[in-house]
Amino acid sequence: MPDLRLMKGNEAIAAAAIRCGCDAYFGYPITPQSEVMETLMDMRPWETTGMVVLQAESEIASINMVYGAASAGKRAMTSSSSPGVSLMAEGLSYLAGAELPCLVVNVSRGGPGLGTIQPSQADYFMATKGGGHGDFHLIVLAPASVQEMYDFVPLAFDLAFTYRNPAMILADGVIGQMMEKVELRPPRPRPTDEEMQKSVGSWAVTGKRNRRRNIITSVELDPAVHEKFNQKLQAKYAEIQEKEARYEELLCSDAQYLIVAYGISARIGQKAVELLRSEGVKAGLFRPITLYPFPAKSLAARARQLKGILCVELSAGQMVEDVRLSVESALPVAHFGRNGGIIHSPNEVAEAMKKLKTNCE
Amino acid sequence: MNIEEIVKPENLAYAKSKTLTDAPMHYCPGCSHGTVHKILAEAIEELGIQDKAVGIAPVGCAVMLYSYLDIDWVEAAHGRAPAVATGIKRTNPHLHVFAYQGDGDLAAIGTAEIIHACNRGENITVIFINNAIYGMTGGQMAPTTLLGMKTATTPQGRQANLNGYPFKVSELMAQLPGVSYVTRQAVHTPGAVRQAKRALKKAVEKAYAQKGTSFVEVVATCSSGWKLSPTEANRWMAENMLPFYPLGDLKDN
Amino acid sequence: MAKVRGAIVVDVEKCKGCEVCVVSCPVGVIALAQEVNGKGYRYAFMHQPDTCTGCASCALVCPDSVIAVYKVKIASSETIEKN
Amino acid sequence: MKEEIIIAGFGGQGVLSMGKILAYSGVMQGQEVTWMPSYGPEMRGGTANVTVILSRDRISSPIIHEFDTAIILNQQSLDKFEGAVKRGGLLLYDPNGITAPPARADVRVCRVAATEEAAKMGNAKIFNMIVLGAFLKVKPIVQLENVVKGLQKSLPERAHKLIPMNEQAILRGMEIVEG
Repeated sequence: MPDLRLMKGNEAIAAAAIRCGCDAYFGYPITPQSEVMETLMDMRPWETTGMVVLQAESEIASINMVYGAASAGKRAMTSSSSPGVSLMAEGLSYLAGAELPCLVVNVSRGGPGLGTIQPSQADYFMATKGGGHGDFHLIVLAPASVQEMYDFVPLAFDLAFTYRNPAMILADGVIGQMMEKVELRPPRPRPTDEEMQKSVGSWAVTGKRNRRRNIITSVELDPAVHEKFNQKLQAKYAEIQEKEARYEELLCSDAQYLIVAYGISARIGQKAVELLRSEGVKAGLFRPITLYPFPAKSLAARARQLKGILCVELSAGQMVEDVRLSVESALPVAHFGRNGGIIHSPNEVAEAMKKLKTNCE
Repeated sequence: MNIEEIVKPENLAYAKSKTLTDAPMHYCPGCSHGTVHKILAEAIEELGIQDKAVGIAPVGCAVMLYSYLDIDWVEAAHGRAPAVATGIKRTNPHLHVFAYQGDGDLAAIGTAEIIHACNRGENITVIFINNAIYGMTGGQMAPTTLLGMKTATTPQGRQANLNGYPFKVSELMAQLPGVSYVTRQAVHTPGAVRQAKRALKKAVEKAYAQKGTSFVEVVATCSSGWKLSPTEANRWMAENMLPFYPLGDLKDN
Repeated sequence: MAKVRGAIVVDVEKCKGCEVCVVSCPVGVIALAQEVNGKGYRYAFMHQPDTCTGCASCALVCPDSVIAVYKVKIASSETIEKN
Repeated sequence: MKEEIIIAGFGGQGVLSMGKILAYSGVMQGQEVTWMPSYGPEMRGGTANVTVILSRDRISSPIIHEFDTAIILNQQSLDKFEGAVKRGGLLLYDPNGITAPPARADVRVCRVAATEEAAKMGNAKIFNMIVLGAFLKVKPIVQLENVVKGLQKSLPERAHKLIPMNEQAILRGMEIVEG
């Protein structure tokens, strides 16, 4: 019998962290994701798995605590929402520069500035194009259900450790706040010290017993050496792009018009596809699951049969740029999205698609 | 008895700590950083904790600190060493964790992180180098710059109404219940160096014994920033800094 | 006269000639050389080796840890002979 | 089977927890569910509403603007959601505090005097369970045994002794619903 629960997306993040062997969570409250730390504090994992949970004094401190724990090879995470993630930009750059694995969850809200606590998807640029200084990328996963909020926690850690790169779960206020059925996966224990030595002993700061000392740093004063390091990073990103792009297609086999959307917009887009199909429009849904790497090749392959693409985001149009790059402007790509905390309705999306269809014919 | 007869391995009375690497230090002549690195290395060696010590290097002149001590190191973002140390220590209670910070790193950009790490009573040792100036960026005002002291950004001397007051960090830290040991030391004379090393060892032992945070301020010189020779800088420090930042233990619980 | 004889060995190439050792020596053993090392610094050396007691004050304050100190206890008979 | 429901009232009426118990009952009955609240400052003493969807199949959008059922617990919410009930859908309301009763003729309108009944039963907290009972009488989309299982899963152990009382309130709601 699967262990089924009804959970908020934020609660699922917390439950998954404990059950997948996360070593530490450091965070600072911000709506709409405060339930992550509240749930962790309520579940007291330090008494069971030994996971550390600490409320930091700021998002800046949180990400640097993550940096510290990650330096020691631990599976460390934080969660926040848009303005808090802005504060973490420096830390993310350091993590990427020091090639440290970690998980950052962004349950995003509307900006710019203090903006609104209502849902938004306006952090796509920040998440996928760096989110800090220097040439780096985060591995970005975009859950569209509470089950995926749960499942992407272990997945993000696995990817982060495989590539020694920070990973982000980019959610939104809807996915964080809504409840859905979640199947709790079998628990994965935290790695033992021996397992840790084996997996991260070559680089993590665990005390230099029986080995040369390890140094975690991102500073390099010799430009020639630093260029080589940057090239190594870029080679890593190229490998990630090659191997890790994930996406989902719904009703695409005969589709002429495609909605491309992630997260909550994909759920709304799916409903819009249902509405359009009921009116005889051959619509389908392409849902990027990884936003970085963006599933460009698969989208381009699908685009060959299409007449038009509608990119649906809760923003003024961010992912649409990657969609256009992917299909190299071979067909019309329009954007539809509400912002400022307003969530588009399935009807609005369907109407926008019909308008695009008219323009394409 | 000639020198050759004295200089024999069996007569060696004092040598560079084995915990120091052979890398030549990049600091200016006479810089206090080197002396503090040395006593930190000696303290680690004498306590026998080289294999379970992790240091956090700051941003500032000591950014390359990890080159000089043969232990595991993490280089932190500017001001964030106490948060990084928290992350390491909380997930690895068996390690000795040191955060090494200058006055800009600790007392300006990283004020929130140091106060909260200390207030939580993280079981770490903080080494705070206070030379009242920003050395690496070229001698600008620090939070701890004395009133009247000339720096690149206070060319007429620090004025309270314009630049605020010098910040007595150790006095502030001593107020926090999470901190068990606060001491202010210097390394400008042989006696001061001996005393500072004793304080450092005590700080490390207390933090490891989970008494809370140990906070060791070292009043230091910056001869380049102060535009004095190293020996003049030591003298200036004794005459001007120490009356305002008096040496000794401020708290020892 | 001293019952203890000392000597220092300076790692000349790493010495930066800061002079902190010079002023710290209680018996005035050390001075800066007239010539410079590879970096261009006038390095520390034993200007008056006979008075060194091996107290290590110089080495303690040396920021660059370039001074090694050696020390021998001299038997009283030898001291007398020398006298 | 698919039921799209809005429950709307003011903070403190147990709107969100009623939705949660309904959703948990769906999980226990093997259905797909979503529960999507309004959140933010408006929750602090103001109106509160939650969208609950129960479905045999994977649910697409948790955000919807038309509902099979609206469960309405104050006038403000009635004003806001009366027009959002699908033709042929259900509008269930508590007449307490309602000054302009629903006027739609193309939906089924039911009443449950839950505030009054809860007062009679001497426990204001079971108000929302009376309303839930009324709803389940009109649309038996989950079985009572699964509601009880849902309560067991969603309530902390220490509150399990309250389950029989909640069950009683649900049964009472089933009895007193009108229309």
